Amino acid sequence: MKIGYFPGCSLGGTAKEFDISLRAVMKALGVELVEIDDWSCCGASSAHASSHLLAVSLPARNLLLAGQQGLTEIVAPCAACYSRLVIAQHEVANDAGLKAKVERAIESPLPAGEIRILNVVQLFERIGPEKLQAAKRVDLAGLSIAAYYGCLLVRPHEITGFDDVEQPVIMDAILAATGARLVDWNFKTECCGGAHSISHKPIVTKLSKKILDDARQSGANVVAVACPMCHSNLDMRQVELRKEGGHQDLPVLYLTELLGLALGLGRKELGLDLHFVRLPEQAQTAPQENRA
Amino acid sequence: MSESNWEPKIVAIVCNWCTYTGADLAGTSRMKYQPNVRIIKLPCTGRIDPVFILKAFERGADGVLVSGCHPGDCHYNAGNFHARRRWMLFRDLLDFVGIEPERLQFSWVSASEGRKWVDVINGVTDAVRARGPFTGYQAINKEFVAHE
Amino acid sequence: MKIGVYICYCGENIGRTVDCAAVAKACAELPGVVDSVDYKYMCSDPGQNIIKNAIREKGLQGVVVASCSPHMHEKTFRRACSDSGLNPFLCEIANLREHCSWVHEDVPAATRKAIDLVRMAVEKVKRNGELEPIRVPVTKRALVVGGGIAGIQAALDVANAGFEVVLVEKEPSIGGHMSQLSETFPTLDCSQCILTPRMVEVYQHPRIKLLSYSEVEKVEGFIGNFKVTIRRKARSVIEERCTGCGLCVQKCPTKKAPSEFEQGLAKRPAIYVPFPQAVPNKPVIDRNVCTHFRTGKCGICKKVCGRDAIDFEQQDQFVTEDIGAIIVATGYQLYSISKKPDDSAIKGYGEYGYGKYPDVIDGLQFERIASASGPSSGEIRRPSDQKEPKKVVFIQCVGSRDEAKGFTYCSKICCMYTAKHAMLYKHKVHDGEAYVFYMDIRAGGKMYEEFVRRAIEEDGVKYIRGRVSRIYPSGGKYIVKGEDTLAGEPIEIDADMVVLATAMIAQPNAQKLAQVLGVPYDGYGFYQEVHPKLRPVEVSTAGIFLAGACQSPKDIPEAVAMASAAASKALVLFGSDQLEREPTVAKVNEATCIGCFYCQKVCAYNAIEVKEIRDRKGNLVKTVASVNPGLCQGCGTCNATCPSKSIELLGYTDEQIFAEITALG
Amino acid sequence: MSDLCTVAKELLQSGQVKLIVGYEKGSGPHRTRPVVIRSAEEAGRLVFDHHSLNNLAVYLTRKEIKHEGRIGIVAKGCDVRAIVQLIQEKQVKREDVVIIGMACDGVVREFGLAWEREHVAPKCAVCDVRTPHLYDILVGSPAPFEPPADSQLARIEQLKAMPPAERWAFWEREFEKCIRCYACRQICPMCFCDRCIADKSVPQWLESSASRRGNLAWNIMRAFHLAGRCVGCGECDRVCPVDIPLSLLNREMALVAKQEYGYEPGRDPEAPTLIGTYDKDDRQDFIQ
Repeated sequence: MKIGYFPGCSLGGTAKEFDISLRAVMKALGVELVEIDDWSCCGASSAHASSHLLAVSLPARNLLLAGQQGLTEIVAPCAACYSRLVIAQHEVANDAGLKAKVERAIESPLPAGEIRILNVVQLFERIGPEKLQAAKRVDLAGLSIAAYYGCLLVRPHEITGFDDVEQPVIMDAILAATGARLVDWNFKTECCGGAHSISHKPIVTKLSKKILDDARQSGANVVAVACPMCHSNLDMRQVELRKEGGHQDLPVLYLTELLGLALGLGRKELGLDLHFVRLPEQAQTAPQENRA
Repeated sequence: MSESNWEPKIVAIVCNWCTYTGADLAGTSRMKYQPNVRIIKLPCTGRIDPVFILKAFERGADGVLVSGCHPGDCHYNAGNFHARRRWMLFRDLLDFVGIEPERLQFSWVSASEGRKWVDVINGVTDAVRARGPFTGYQAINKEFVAHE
Repeated sequence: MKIGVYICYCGENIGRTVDCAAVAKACAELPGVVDSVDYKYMCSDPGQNIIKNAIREKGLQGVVVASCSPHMHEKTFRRACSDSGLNPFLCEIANLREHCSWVHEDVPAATRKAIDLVRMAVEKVKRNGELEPIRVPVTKRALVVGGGIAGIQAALDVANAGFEVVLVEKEPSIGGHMSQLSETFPTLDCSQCILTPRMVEVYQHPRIKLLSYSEVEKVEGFIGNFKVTIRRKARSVIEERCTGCGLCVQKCPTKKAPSEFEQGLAKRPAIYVPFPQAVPNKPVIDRNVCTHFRTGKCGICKKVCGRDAIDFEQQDQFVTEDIGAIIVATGYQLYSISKKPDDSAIKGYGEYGYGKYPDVIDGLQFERIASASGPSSGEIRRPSDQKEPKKVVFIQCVGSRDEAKGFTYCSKICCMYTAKHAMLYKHKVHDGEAYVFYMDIRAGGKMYEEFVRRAIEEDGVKYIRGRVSRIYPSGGKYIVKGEDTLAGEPIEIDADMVVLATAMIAQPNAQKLAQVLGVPYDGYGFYQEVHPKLRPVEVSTAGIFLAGACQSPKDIPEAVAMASAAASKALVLFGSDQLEREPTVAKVNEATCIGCFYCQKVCAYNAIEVKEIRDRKGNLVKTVASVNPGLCQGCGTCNATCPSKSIELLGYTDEQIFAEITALG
Repeated sequence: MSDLCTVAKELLQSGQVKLIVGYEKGSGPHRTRPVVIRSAEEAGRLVFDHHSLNNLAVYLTRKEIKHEGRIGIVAKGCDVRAIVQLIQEKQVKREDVVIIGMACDGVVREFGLAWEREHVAPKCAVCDVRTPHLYDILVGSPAPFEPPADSQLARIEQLKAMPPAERWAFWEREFEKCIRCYACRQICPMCFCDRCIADKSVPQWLESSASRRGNLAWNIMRAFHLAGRCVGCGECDRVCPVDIPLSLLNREMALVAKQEYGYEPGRDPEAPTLIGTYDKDDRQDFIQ
């Protein structure tokens, strides 16, 4: 199996461990990731606030490159990149006028066939839980996972056509293959504060705390995410929360890291040491303390 | 009629309950449309035999419109569903023997869609006018007219 | 042929755009036309007399009136013809007004078109046949399907007019949803107090045959002459023997089944009467939970019954009834948002936690909680811990008016019953707080708006305009997160209980029953009336009428009014011994019919029957189609489908249509 | 073909069938002709080879033999499809017919042609019933067979690529040849009407003279009446004395039926017919 790879900027920076763990897990599962050559910014967070044409043209250029490089499916692990790519694809497909403008902007006609864009959850859905199950080396019975989807992964439903918008379940189903327990909790799609991380830190801290508190109260000892923005908010803001006092650390791991652990990969191979809140050694197989 | 002021002859075969009544509504609303159409009323689109369409062409129609109730609105529950299948096949067949699709058109016009009726009829009339006289059929009609 | 053509000016309506005199002149030349007259108002008495006199004096064999739409005056002119001895079906209308003068401006073009239209009608009428109305006898007996308030009302009205009624109810008791309600808006009178006398009246009525715990299985025949097969589900209790003493119910050791009547808020035994005022007051055994049916043991009910009324061996029975008119009053159900509906377009409201959180309930459950006969005897208690909730949030439009996740339509009754719920709550819990999330308040109805104002102004119910995004439990409470769109800010309420006004939807088996009855339904499974304004209780299948919420969401007064309307439609039918039907029905040419039965496949009315043709010795010669004229509605789909053209729709025969088309050239 | 003869003999001897419709040797090389046998002694006359061209299903609806009793029929897979469609259309009762299914290695397109690759009938190119899909008795098993290219489809595509006017001209030329002999109708197992619309005079359904206009109407309506019913046996093509490519029209209708409705006639005796049924979601983008 061969899949195109659009890392986006986060996976080279704050979400380096997402990149590391994704590559490691794909290698372990025998999936070949082909990074799109000469990929560029997807335009997330700033382009669509300044120019609609730019916001569509940037992802369109990357889709063009993928098509030229013979890729029919690509994975965009960052939820924001995923969102920009699928929205751009949807818009040009449904608006011939816009398509013409975009093609002028990127100086090339867009490829005729549609490229299938996957987020990381869809990627594992595509690979299939059976394959994960078969490749499992370690049972993560010690973990109770709160799967956190955030806002971008499943929305807007008309475009993503993926999972239930308010009560998504597919990430839970994938993580169930690790042997861990998935907790039923309330804030699967609650806002983490997203891009306000830098500009409005107190708000983000407050929102993140609510999510983490609910996850813990629901019996989770780890939160799974599939978005660099969610991760940085939920993980990094715990530093402030510690200062406020009364906070109990709750590790936040990428979906790929948790799956990597189940596949028997080492903590280093998965970048687990790059987090602010570390998953305690052996936590995954330790008996659970707060199993509800 | 000379070539320059040729006007297309349009036959509309419609159902009584939706399209005929929709055309009535266009009238009571005093909407205006081109006078080329002659309406043939049947109880239901289910009653429309494709041979009616051929007969219309044989009688010099340059275009035929077939129109009935929207799916689900059929006065007789399902007449238009049966008709829709027949139309799909018949339309393809006529296309396959070289009759331009503009000459045979289909629409759903409900009893409340007087405006749509006007738009459809004007659209069909304009499209057929743009195609010109149905010379293909006229040529084979001519031979027959000579016999009559 | 002697055809008369009569061209109407319709004052100036036709005359302004069509040169009527020229049309009359041109038409006089048409072959077969012996009289061609133009007149100011053909539909007036003098106008009609022109036609009548001509028929008599000139011996006309066909009449064409060129006037307004046939939908307007076809009946008038047909009557004029038959008054002077001409078969009314030998009259055709050319539509010069709606289809010509009103829609065109160019006089020569409109006049040319008018002549064409008359010529087509003349050619058609030459080929019209004399048709006689079809007369069929009427069985003066009504079937009412559904024993809720609408069905009860309809049954009583028909029976009180002196006709027999068969009332079929699928549940063990009649009463429907209304029997579950606490008080009713806007008067706050007790629902059961006004309903139960009606239920008893039904039971005691000499002309009403009540078949409870029964379902309609099959409907054959046609208006005035239906044959209906009804399945009487095995009750396991012999109704004739049971006295309703209730000993079996008391002694039944299995008491853990969720009560349907209490909406799962209380338990009932395996043998049960749905509620104390049930009609008939005869128990039924729920075979899925009964120990005897599960293990073969127990049988206590049979032992304690002094009348030997328990029959474990009872089977479903089928009874057939001759019926003239059917009133469908099958009601509604509430959209259960806990389950993912089959329709993938409906996304549900998982974020509200209905079915997951015990204190998030729907409107009918609140009715039971507020009802004096309910599980908490009318005291407001929340299901999880039976504590009195001090803060209750009511959410309107859960599933209604929600294109994204539910249904596009308005359920109509929720604004009112939510106001009622909040009001009842405030009356019973004086220190409690009631919040209502709404989109709009729709309180059209006598004393309705005043009722809502009372809830807000006198009882202090807090109305918040906005939607709720999520409900989640926290510390024994439920956090209701929403938006106050008037204040423009997010809002969180820590409620003790949440009541969802979920959408009113069609019954789960509505479509199946519709197919049995031959009733059309809309995209939501609600039954479809013929005309939304002018024929609101009739369906396209003649002899079947609609009452209540099976047609669309309705409150009690509307359901009752509709029931009486449906009953009166049935009574109109019963007013005559025979009924006349339009003779435009299909007819088979048995000589050429090949028996492929494509006509049967396309007939939506089961009007095509199989007929065997035998020779004198009784040997089968061939099998052909045959039309039951009582069932045929005259759509003509069979005519177009028949490969050998051996079935024809009278009034629209191929010959007539060909003549019309030929007249074009 | 001793197998076929044995089977036929047994069927007639045991009285399971009253008669058998099959093929016998024709009046020259590379020819067969239909034969009806009524006794076991005649069983030896039956043959089956690459020249068993006729679709014998056409005889099942013939009044002359229909009432004699149970009929045995020798049928290739393509012929069986016609029998199945006749069952679907209530013209034949399954229990009234014993199908002797013949494993088929292909047939030639016309009598008199030797079995060579360039002589293979066009229908064999797309045949997927070389072992019939329905039978009471199966005779033989198909030998390896490399089907020729689908020339019919290629011609259809070629026609569709033309501008409408050229297509019209093509069919005009073809239909002009029609002499209204109705051989296409007589040979077609699906044309079972007692009175064909072409013979209907009150009102006249189609112009009966061999005029250009009447010929167009007849050929269009013939194809339309077979839409969703024609099983593609190609007999109309074979018998047309003026070589009108009739089966192109039939095949085009079959392509639409398959593509739009996933329907193939003559596959399943229990299946509903294409016309006479509908799906609420049938395609309607061509309707305004």
